[in-house]
Parts: sequence; structure tokens; C-alpha cells
Amino acid sequence: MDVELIHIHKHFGEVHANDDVCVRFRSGTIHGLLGENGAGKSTLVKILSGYITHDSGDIALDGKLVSIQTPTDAIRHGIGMLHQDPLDFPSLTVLENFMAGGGGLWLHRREARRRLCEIASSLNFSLDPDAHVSELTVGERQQLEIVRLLALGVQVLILDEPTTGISAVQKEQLFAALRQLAADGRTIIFVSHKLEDVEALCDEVTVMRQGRVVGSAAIPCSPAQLVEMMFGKPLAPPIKPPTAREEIALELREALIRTNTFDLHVPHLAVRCGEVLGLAGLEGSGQQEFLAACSGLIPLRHGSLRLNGREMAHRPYHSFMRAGVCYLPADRLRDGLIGGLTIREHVALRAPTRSFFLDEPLNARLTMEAIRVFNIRGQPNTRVERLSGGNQQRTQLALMPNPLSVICMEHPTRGLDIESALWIWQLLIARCQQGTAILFASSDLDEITAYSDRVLVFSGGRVSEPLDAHRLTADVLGHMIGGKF
Amino acid sequence: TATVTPASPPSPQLQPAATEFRVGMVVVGPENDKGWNEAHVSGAKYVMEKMPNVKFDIVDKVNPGDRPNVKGAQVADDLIARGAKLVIFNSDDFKDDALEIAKKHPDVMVVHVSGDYAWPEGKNYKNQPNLINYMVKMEPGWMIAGCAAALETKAGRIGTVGPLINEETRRYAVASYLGARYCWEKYRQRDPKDLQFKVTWIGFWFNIPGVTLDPTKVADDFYNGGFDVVMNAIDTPEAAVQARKAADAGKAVKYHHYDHPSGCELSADLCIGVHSYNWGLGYLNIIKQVMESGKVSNNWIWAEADWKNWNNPDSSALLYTKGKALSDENSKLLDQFIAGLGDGSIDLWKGPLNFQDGTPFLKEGERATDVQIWYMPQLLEGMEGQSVPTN
Amino acid sequence: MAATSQPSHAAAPSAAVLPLSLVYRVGALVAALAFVGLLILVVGESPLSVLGALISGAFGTADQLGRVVNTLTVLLLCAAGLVFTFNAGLYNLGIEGQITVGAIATTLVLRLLGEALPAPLVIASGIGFGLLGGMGWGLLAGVLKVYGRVSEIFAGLGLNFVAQGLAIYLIFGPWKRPGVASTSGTEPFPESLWLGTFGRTEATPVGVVLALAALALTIVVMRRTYFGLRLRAVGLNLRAAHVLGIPATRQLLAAFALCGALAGVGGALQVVGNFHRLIPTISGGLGFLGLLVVMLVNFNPWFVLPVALFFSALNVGSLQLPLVLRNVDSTLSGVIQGTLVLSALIGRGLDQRRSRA
Amino acid sequence: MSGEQLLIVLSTAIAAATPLVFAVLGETLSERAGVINLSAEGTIMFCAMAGFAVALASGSVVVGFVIAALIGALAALVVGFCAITLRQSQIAVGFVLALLLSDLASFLGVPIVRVPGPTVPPLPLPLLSDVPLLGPLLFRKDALVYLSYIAIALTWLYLYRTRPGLTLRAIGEQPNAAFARGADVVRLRYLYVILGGALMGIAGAAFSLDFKAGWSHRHTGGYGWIALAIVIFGGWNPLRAALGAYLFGILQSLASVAQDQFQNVPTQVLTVAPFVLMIVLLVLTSAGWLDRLASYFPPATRRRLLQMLRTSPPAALGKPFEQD
Ligand SMILES: Nc1ncnc2c1ncn2[C@@H]1O[C@H](COP(=O)(O)OP(=O)(O)OP(=O)(O)O)[C@@H](O)[C@H]1O
Ligand SMILES: Nc1ncnc2c1ncn2[C@@H]1O[C@H](COP(=O)(O)OP(=O)(O)OP(=O)(O)O)[C@@H](O)[C@H]1O
Ligand SMILES: [Mg+2]
Ligand SMILES: [Mg+2]
Repeated sequence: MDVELIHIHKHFGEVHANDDVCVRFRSGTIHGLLGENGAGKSTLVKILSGYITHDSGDIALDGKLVSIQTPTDAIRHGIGMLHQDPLDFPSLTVLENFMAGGGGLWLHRREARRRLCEIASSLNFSLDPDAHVSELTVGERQQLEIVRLLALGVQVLILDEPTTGISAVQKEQLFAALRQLAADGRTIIFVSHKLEDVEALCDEVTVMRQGRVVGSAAIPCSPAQLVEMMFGKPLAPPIKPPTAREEIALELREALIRTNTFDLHVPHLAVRCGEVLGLAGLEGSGQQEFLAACSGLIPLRHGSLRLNGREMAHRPYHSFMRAGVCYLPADRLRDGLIGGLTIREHVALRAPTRSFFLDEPLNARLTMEAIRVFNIRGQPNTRVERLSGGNQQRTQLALMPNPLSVICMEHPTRGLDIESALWIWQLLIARCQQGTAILFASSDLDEITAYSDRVLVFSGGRVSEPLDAHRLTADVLGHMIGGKF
Repeated sequence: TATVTPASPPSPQLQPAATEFRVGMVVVGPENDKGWNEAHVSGAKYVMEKMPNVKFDIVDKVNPGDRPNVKGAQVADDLIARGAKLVIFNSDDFKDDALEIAKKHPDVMVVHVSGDYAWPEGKNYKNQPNLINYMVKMEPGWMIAGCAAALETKAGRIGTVGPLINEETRRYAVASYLGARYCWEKYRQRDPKDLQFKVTWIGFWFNIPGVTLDPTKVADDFYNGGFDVVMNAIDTPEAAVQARKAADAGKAVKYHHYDHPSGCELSADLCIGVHSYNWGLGYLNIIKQVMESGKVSNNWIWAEADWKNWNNPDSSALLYTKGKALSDENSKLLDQFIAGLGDGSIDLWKGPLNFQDGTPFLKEGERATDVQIWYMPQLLEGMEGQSVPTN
Repeated sequence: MAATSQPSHAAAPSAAVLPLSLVYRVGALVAALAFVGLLILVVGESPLSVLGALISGAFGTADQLGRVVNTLTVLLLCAAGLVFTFNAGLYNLGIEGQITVGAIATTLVLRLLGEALPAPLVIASGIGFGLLGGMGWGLLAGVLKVYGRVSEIFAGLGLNFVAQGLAIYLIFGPWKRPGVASTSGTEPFPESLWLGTFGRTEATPVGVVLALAALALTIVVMRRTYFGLRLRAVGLNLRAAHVLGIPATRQLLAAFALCGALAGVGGALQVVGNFHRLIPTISGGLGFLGLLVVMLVNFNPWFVLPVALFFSALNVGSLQLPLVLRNVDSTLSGVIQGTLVLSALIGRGLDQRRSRA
Repeated sequence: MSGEQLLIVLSTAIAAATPLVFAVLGETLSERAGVINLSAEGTIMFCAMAGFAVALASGSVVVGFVIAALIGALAALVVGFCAITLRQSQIAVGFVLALLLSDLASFLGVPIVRVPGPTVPPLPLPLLSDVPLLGPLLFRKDALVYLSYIAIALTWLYLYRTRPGLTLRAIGEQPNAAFARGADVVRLRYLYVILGGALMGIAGAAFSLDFKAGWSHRHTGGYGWIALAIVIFGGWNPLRAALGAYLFGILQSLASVAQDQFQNVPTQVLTVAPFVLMIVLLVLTSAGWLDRLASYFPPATRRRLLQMLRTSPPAALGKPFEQD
């Protein structure tokens, strides 16, 4: 079935997630949808699958305009979607998950079991109907979803980044299955960042950037061309002065870090004082857990972690803090700041005092200082949830103790305008000059190359060797993010 | 809940008119319980009929279950503040409150029903001139009830839904057992061993959710458990209500009610009878004396039945109403028994009697003194049920 | 079930729309009063005469005033404690049990020491043990929550009944009055072990002092100390609080312990100042009433005193209703209290919904 | 205790537990949909009063039950509105309603205290009641009891054998996933909360029109909290919840029947047992000790064991649904 999306617009607050998107997915083909984080891919496919409603624009199936407002509509029109983060019921069994949704009164377990096994085997998936989904791997959960959608008779199958965090074997199974389905005449929409996968699987590819379609191409085509489309301009040159020193701030040996989908193994890594280490890769490739582990929020499975030479593995979080580690999460209002408390109260929470009673004069002074130095647009008594994204980030930075030996940050400038981003990096570089090491994850490759001394690339459950940022090209980076290393 | 004074103006601070004599009554349970508490309210009404210038203020449900954090003494204080010159507490549960109030308000007469602080011969005599203990001698009533139950039981299994365990309640249980055993032996010519007489205590005079056993449940368990006659010994009529259910379900069951005739109307055809107590008489007498002299001749009143003219509401403290479920021949036998009690030819407080634990209560031919009866330490041999011996 | 235990005060309306949200608050109040008035009319009385009866019943005589004060002291202690747990994001429904266990502990001490020691000493240690007892019971709920991951709501409700079961067991069993097994309670303590009172009323100065001290302490701790600030932080956002380096579990346990302790003191006062013995329903529902108070003031300790006073007056004053008015039951007080809180909740909800939209 | 006595205890317990059965079924449905209806204590109490009053006035038990169900549904609607639409704390609103409705019941119920009224007539089933053991145990009761049997069976069937039932479990587990599969989460939650409330209303009327016939001050005090405990004890499974209710009934009967067997033990204490059990069970499962225990068994048995014992609550229980 041909799917056509015509002039689709979608806003989230001030974010224009889809901006006049027009795409055509032809039946019998596997159509890749490429784009960096936040490009608007998921939004687009969520709209197609009725999970969210679009502000304006049309959807045409085989040339006929249809209205898709709810998932039910989509299913009725034979459109099914495999979400980026699996939407299923861990506490229920595979069979129950398979049967959930759809119409009718009775559950025909025997019949359902038959269909399940039939479809699964036709794609050489092996699923135990009676297993609880909580016992399954992400790969198996995807397989289950695909089987379920096929059982619903979908003609258009959408997969949103299905290859994030599944094993190579499962990936092969998956691709084989998808090719087979396309051969049967179904339309497959394959959302991904991974050039490699797109090259390996797709017949066509459309690239999105900042909510817009920036071009499409037939596969095979030159990877350089795709990278060019994905990341736009060639990467920005490094603009960070060298600040790295000799002595080691943070050192990992044979470290094993458990993420909720895979175990990340870091043979050896030494970060020097004043050094900036950028973590590149798709979201959910382990950067977050890596940073959390480095700052003591989650324990290493095993291996050693040294801070300024002191062994810290299995020490509690607060001893990491005492050792001068600071963690700045990406989701500021969820993990970093406390909605409902004011800037002043946040400052007080971090105030360097052991006294029992609030030292209001001190806190007032510190707050005013913070607001001035970090020019936060807000009053001492402004609740943090009322601050703008940028000012929330400024507040987070203002709360960092001084001095520090290591800073672990996720997306230091996400949702910030250019000039506050620049300003924040000046600030961070100043820290580096004092000898603080910075580890930061970002989905903005420019930011990575511009500010890092060295770069770690996370992909498919693996971490690359540290790369010298100065010799990094967009092409190399793009491919490595795509999993080629 | 309602004051029985005809529409007293809603100003609590009103000063009683010169002639008006205000009486406050603190009632432990719901005033419409078809039992003990309703009986006392009826007593108040009786007095007000006889003496129009007497006004009663009544507060019911004065117990920690129904009125959390409220004490009898507090209620009495309010009543006195409203001008009560005499305060009646209608439950042994109030003995501490009664004493407290008597001490706090020497100018107010305090009547405590079923206590013993004013009994010089008693174990707990407190010399408190304005504290009166008023009680009706209920033991004969319980004996009659027991007798009726024993006459009516086919299975020879009598269950009693008992309140809490103390000297008073043990005394009543024992009395009803003695009555039952006598009639079982004498009139039905059966061996006492074949008579099962079981008491289950719920823990208070009526149900307090989560604190007492649920009397509904207790009654059910008796009826379903093959006890075909259940004697109600608590303030509320669950035994009667559940009897109806059991009967509807095809069980041949009957119940014997206690302390308010209306309890027999709940399931009329299943009611063997009800022994009720004519509190009004005593109240009238006390109030008269207090209004005349400000005190009573004797602070210890243990009122008797008027055997001479039996069941006369204006002279007898003990009344007995036969129910529809009492067969005619049994009714005659019961009359014999009552007559016997009246003329003293039947005296069941005679030895030999043993306690539940086998220790002797009365030796051969020995007769129990009032003190022995009042302070009944445990149940008797032959009775089933918790006894909680005093020690 | 974590989310169930998040009091909904995090989403605060923004300052810009305060007047409108004030409208909602007032509207809620009016709606509540209208509903109650309607009820009174339904049972055939005039709201005004009910109001009169309530006022005279609460403040008519010194005794009644004393009773209001006595109720208020326990209520304040509970409410003060609950301010801690609520601000820590916890629904401490176990507070009734904490009162009860406090009372049991006090009774135990009074029975053991009896008149062996000088009375003031015995009473003091009785109250002290009440505090410890309540704290222990509170901590039990806390440990179940923090280490057993059992929702404090259900654990608390359960522990309430367990505590009452314990009280009943003691009253019927080991501590029964000689020859008596009645839920009416244990043998009253000798008057030497009763708390002194204001004149001939029942209000106990010691209780008043303790209660006001507790409330003052609560306000100071919540408003003026780092501990209080951390507590609020944990209550508003546990994750972020942890990331910011606040020892979350310790804070939660502390909240439970504090609330339990204050409730325990309340239980102790019920024994030494009010009932002078242990009864099964020793808590008198004041713990739950405290929950209503703190919900109504939206966890803000400053307003606890007036609301608690109002609720105590209702409780005591309602005793008059059946005396003065033919067919108004005392439970009206509970109806008024509940209606106020419910409409406040709804008003707050509508207000937040508006500022969300 | 003799076998015959035991049979009696069981039979009485089954009858007496019937109102609780309706209550726990209602609460189970509501919590399965992700909403805790903490107002059970008040809802049951008020519906007991209202149901009895209406039956008294209309002379028809059926009308009494219908009205009680409607009122229960209405109370649940308030909970639903605050919890689902206003996203207020379900605990707060449920708790307040619990207190408010119990007091309201006593306040409005004054005129009908201890007034004799209509009750559900007994209805021994023709053939079944003569079955040796089971007859007296199960089939010499009244229509309401038989209805409760049916309700248990239906609820179980609905939850585990029908598609809407599966959806119900789904919206309590992962509302977002359920939405992605076309479930209208908000509407369904309202539906089941209200349905659960109606069942609680029936439970209330079952007390006042059948097993605790009549109305008196705080007539059904305590049973609502018990119901909440039993739902957890029953692991949100209608069958186990019903068994829990019967177990409680048995404990109650033991407390009265066997009182003289244990001298000096206040038998009231027995009625606290369900709460202790609930807490122990919650600790066992919530803290994952159960899974640790199960891990010693071979996978096949492990799964069965967990299915049998697991009492992990619906994942989204108490959480408002925000669709992104
Ligand atoms: N529910 C939402 N509320 C607010 N903003 C949203 C929401 N969903 C997406 N966005 C914003 O819309 C933009 C596009 O998001 P989208 O998830 O479509 O990007 P994407 O291409 O899928 O990125 P990724 O590769 O990380 O999945 C992003 O800026 C994102 O922050
Ligand atoms: N929850 C809120 N309550 C009240 N005001 C808010 C809230 N969120 C944002 N605002 C106000 O709206 C304005 C815009 O916020 P927004 O986050 O869109 O800023 P922005 O354009 O993203 O700026 P920045 O680039 O710093 O993120 C801010 O100045 C803030 O004061
Ligand atoms: Mg995406
Ligand atoms: Mg922004």
C-alpha cells in the first residue's frame, strides 16, 4: 500500500517538530527515515500511526485521503508501528501481549497461540507464548510486536529505531524478516540514524533535519552524500584551547556497566585533568549509564574506577560527590532540579554549611551572586519550573560546587539558544583551565567536535577507543555512530 | 438521639423555671435499641408522665465507639451546665465517671445504675453522700428466662449472646442457667448433663465495630450451630433479627429477649418471652425524695419484683411478657415456676453448687448471700463459655 | 505504588494567576458550606440554630472550652507530625496506630512504675515512652516503605488495626480489670497520676505547652532549617534530591519517626490527660482528623493552628446538637469537616487543571 | 473442633462473607484499571444506609439494591473525577470520602435506626441443596449469595478469558501501550471505577438488607478497610480475593464459636489477622523476596509458583495517565 504524507505540521510548544513534511512510501519497498536526534522522525511516524495528532497536513493511502486521529484508525487502515521504546506489558505473558488490543469478546487462546507460533516461525522468530515479557530481551520484544502487528494484518509496518540495543544476530533475523515482508508487498518504514543499517536494508531513504525533509535518495548511494544530508554542513572545527594536563583525573579498567538492555564494557580509559571527553552516539547507546557510573549513581558490575588515583568502585554516590564529581542530567526538571523549590532554596540545598538552621543571609548572598554570575533570568524566589529551559540549565551550572575534579554532563546545551550555548561553554572551559575534567554526552555532533579533546563513540552496545577530536571528520563520525568500527 | 423535653428552645444556657426539675441522663447505647437503653428512656418518659414538672435531658450512644473521645463525665458536665440537679448514668461502664461527677458536683445527686460504690456491705464502698446506686434485682428475671428457654428447647442446646465479662454479667448468666437447669430437670424430667448451655461474650454491651465481636455473627453461629434457643443478654436485638433469618431458612429456632418488650415484636412468632425492668418506678421514687429533701433515705437501692401483684407496672420492678413462641402448657409450667420463685418455695441460690473450674461455690444446703451473688466470681459447673475467674 | 504517595502539592499555580485561584478556593469553601446547610435543612433544622448550638456547645462553659483545648492539643500534635510526612511526600495513614502504640507504651510505664516513684517523674517518663512507642510504630511503617517497598498507605492502614488489636488484647488479657473483661478499658490510674488541669476543667497545661511547642518546632524546622528544606526537596522530587546529594532514605525515615513520635506524645496525653486509662479506641479518631486538617491547609504549618482549633470546636460542640435540636446527630461535625476538605481538594484540582490548560 | 462444627463454621462464613465478596470484586476491578478507590469504608457504610432506607420506603429489596449500586457508582465517580480528570491524589480524595460518607450515613440514618425492614428471602436451590457436603455448604443460602458466586466467576472469566478483560488489565499496567493499541484509557478507567463503585454499593446493601439486616449507627464499621486489605491479600485476582473474604469470614466465626476453647485469649484479636497477613504478603512480594525464593525452583514450576503467589500491584496503580 502506498503511503503519502502531505505538508505535515506538528508543534510541541515552541518546538516545530515537523515542519511541512512531505514524504511518499511506496508499497513493496523498505523506506529508510534518517536524521539526527530530535530531527522529528518519531514525531512523523507517530502521526502516521495515530499515536499523536498532527496540527495540519494530509495522509493519503493509495492516493485516497484518510483521516487518522487515533491508533485504532491507523490499525483499521492497516498501519502498525513498532515504537522506539517498546510499548508492551512486561507483567503479562507473550501470548497475552499478542492478544491485547483488537476487537471481539472472547480470547481464543488456542487459536491465538497457533497464529503466534505460525507467524513467528514464518519469520524464524522463536517466541515462548507462556514466557512473561519481562523475561524477554528487547530484540524478542520487538519480534513479538512485529508478529502481533502482522497478525492484525497491517500492510504498512513502521519500525522506529529497532536496531538500538539488539544483538547482531537478532538484527540479522530482523532484517531477513523485513525483506521477506517487503517482498510480500508490504510497505516498511524504517526509522534510524544508522547509515549502515539503512545501506544494508533500505531501497530508498529520506533524510530529516530539524523537523524538515532535507532530501531523499535511492540506495545504493554514497555514504558521504547521506552524511552530508544528515548533518548538513561539514563539521565545525575545534575551537577549544588545549587545557589537558598530565595527571589522571578519572581512570576505568575492565569496567562493566549494566544498562537496561546490554552490558557496556570499557577495557581501559584514562581521562586527564582539564580534559574534555565527548560522548557521541545515538541516545540509549549507553552514554547515560556511562556518565551515571562515572559519577557513582550506578555501581560498576565489576572492574575498577579510580578518581585522582583513589579506587572508588562500589563506593556510594555521596563519597563520589565528596571526591569532587558532579553530575548534570539531561532532563533538568526530572533529575536535576526540584520543581516547586525556588532558585534560592536550590542554592541553600547546596550551601557549604553544616549548620542546622538556614543561614538566610549567606543563602541570599550566594543566590544573588549565582544569578549575577550566571545571569539567570529569574528572581531568587522564582520557582525553577517557571524558568526557561536555558535558565534552568544555567541554574544547574550555578549549583555546581567549586572546585571539582570531574563533571559528567548530558546534553549541556540542549534546548538552548546559540549565544547561551556559547556562554555556557566558555564557563565550562574556564573550569577545565582550573583542572576539572569534563565528560559530556551530546546528540549535536558540532558540539562534540568543537569542544572535545577526545571523543568516545557509543554504538550497538559497544564503546570505541578514544579518538582525537582534531582528526575527526563528519564522515568517520557518522559511520562510527552507524556502528562501523 | 433527642431530648425528651417537648421542644426546649435551642438556648442551652436556659435557666430551669422555678418549679421545673431537670434530670440529666447519660445513656451508654443507642436509645432505640429495643433493649437496656430504650428501657431506661422509657423509664424517663414514665417519670415525666407522673411528674409533669420534671424534665429529662438524655444523651445516648455515650461510648468510645460511637462518640470517640467523649467520656460519660463530660456529658454529665454538660447536662449539669444545662441545669440538671440529678444525673443518671445507666451503665456499670460509667462507675468511674459517676464517682468523678459526684465528687466534682457535691450539689448534684448522681444516680449510677448497676454500680456498687454506695453499698456499705459491698467490696467497693465509697462514702460519697450524693452518689446513689440503683439496681433492679434481675436474677429472678434471668431465672424465669432460663426456665422458659429450657422448656422450649428441642435440641437441649441454649446459646446466650453475652456482653462483656464481669461480676454482673456472670451473675445473670449463672441465674439463667440455674433457672434453665431447674425447669429442664423438674418439668421436662431430663438429665442436666443433656442440657448444653453456652455463653459467647462479644466484649461489650453492644457491637463496637472492630472492637467487639459482631453479635450478628455470634447469633448466626448459634443458630447455624444447632442451638435452637438463643437468649439475648446484650442491649441490642441481633439475636431476634437473626432468628427471623434462620427461621426463614427453615430452621426451627426461637429466641428469648431481654429488657424491653418491643424486642419481642421484632420477630414476634419466634419470641419465647422477654423479662423487662421497670426503671421508671425507681427513678420516680428517687426523684420525689430528692425534690423533697435534696437526698434519699438510702443510697443503695436494689429493687425487687412485686410478687404479690405480679407484673403490675406501677408496683413491680420486674416485668415478664410471654411471647407467641411459648406454648400453652409450657406457659402454665412457667407460671408455676414464677409462683414458686415468688413464694420462696423455689430457691435456686442453694448449694451444692460448684464453679466452672470445679471448686465449690455453695456447700450442701448453704444459701448464697447477696454479696456472694453480686460478686459472682465465675460461671458454674455445667456451663460452657469463657469465665475469666477473678484472681 | 510510589506515585500514589505523592501529595499533589508539587504542581503549584504560577503567581500570575493567584487571584483567580483564590476565587476557586473561596468557591470551594462556599460550595461546602452550601452543601452542609442543605443537609441541615433536609433533616428539618435551621443552619443558624445548628451554628448557635455548635458554638454554645464548644465555648458555652469552662468545661467545654477545656475539652476543646484538650482535643486541640492531641490534634495539634498529630497535625504537626503529619506536616513532616506530607512534606516528605508520604501519606502516613498509620498515624492512628502510632497514637495507639504511644498510649500503650505510656500505660505500660504507668503500670510498672505506678506510685513507686514521685508522680511527676512517672508521668514524665510515661510521656517519654509514649513518644518512643509512637516513633517505633512510625519507623516500622517507614522501614516497610523504604526497605520492604510496601506502600505506606496500606502498611499504615494495616498497622492501625494491628495496634488496635494489640490494645484490645492487653485490655482483655494481661491488663484486664480484676474479674472484668470489657472493652471499656483498663483500671483507671490513681488521680496522682493524672495530669494537672486548668482549674476544674480538663484542659491540661502540660498538654497545651507540648502541643504548641510541637507546632512551633514544626514551623521552625520546616521553614528555617536545612533539614526541613531537604525534606521538602525529597517530597517534591526524590530522584533529583538524590542527585543533588540529599540522603533521601534517611530523610523519609526521619519524617516517619518524627510524625510517629509526636503522635505517640498525643497518645500519651490521651492516657495521662484525658482518659486516665487505656481504652481500645484511645486514638479517638484524632489521627485521621489530623490528616484532614493538614490536607485542608495544603501541608502549610502556619494554618494548622486555626483549622485544628476549628475542627476541635466542631468535635466538642457537636455533642450539644442532640440535646438542643431534636433531629441533628453529632456526626454532623464529621460531615462538615469531610465536606470542607473534599471541596478544597476539588477546588485545588480545578484550579491546577486551569493553569495546566 | 468436630467435622460437623467445622462444616457449620464454613457455611456461616461463606454467607457472612458475601457482602465482602462484592466489595473486594469492586475494588479489584477499580484497582486493575489503575485507580485506588480508598473510599470503600464510607461507600459501603453509606450505601448500606441508603439501600435499607429505600427498601424500607419502597418495600422492595430490589429497588434498595439498585439505588445502593447507583450511589456507590456516584461516589466512585467523584473519586474518578478527582483522580483521572483533575489528577489529584487518589489517596487524598478516597480517604476523605471514606470518612465523610460514614459520618453522612450516621447523620442521615438516624430515623431508621433498628427499624425492622425487608430482607432478602432465603432460596435453597432445589436439587443442589441436597448434594451431601456441598449442599448445606453452598446451596442453602439466598439469591444474593448465588449472585456472589456468579459475580466471582464472571469477574474472573472477564479478566482472564475475554478481550475487554485483557484490555482492563492492560490499562492498569501500561496505559500508554494500551492506548497505542487503541484503548480509550480515560473512558475505560472511568467505566471500571464506576462499575467497582456500584459493586461496593451492592456490598453495602448486602449488609443492611441481608447479612446484618437493618441499620444502626456505624452499622458496617471496619468492613471497608478489611476489603482493601483483602484485595491486596488477593493479589488483584478476583478468585483469590474472594477466597480472602471467605477466610476472613471463617476467622470471624472461629472468634465466636471457639471462644470457650481458648480461655483468656480475647478472640477479637483474631479479626486483626488479615491485616498482618496483608503486610507480610506485601513485604514478601514487593521486596522481591518471593522472586528470590522462586529462583530456587526449575523455570516451569517457578512460573507457576509466581503466578500463584505474585501480588505485585498493577504497574500504573495510582498514577494519572498523561498521553504524550
Ligand atoms: N511529547 C513531546 N513533547 C514535547 N516535545 C516533544 C515531544 N516529542 C518530541 N518532542 C520534540 O520534538 C522534536 C522531534 O522529536 P522526535 O522524537 O520526533 O525526534 P527524533 O528524530 O525521533 O529524535 P530521536 O532520533 O532522538 O528519536 C524534538 O525536539 C523533541 O524534543
Ligand atoms: N511552567 C511555567 N510556569 C510559568 N512560566 C513558565 C513556565 N515555563 C516557562 N515559563 C516562562 O515562559 C518563558 C519561555 O519559556 P521557554 O522555556 O519557552 O523559554 P525558551 O524560549 O526555551 O528560552 P531558553 O532558550 O532559555 O530555553 C520563560 O521566560 C519562562 O519564564
Ligand atoms: Mg525518535
Ligand atoms: Mg527552551
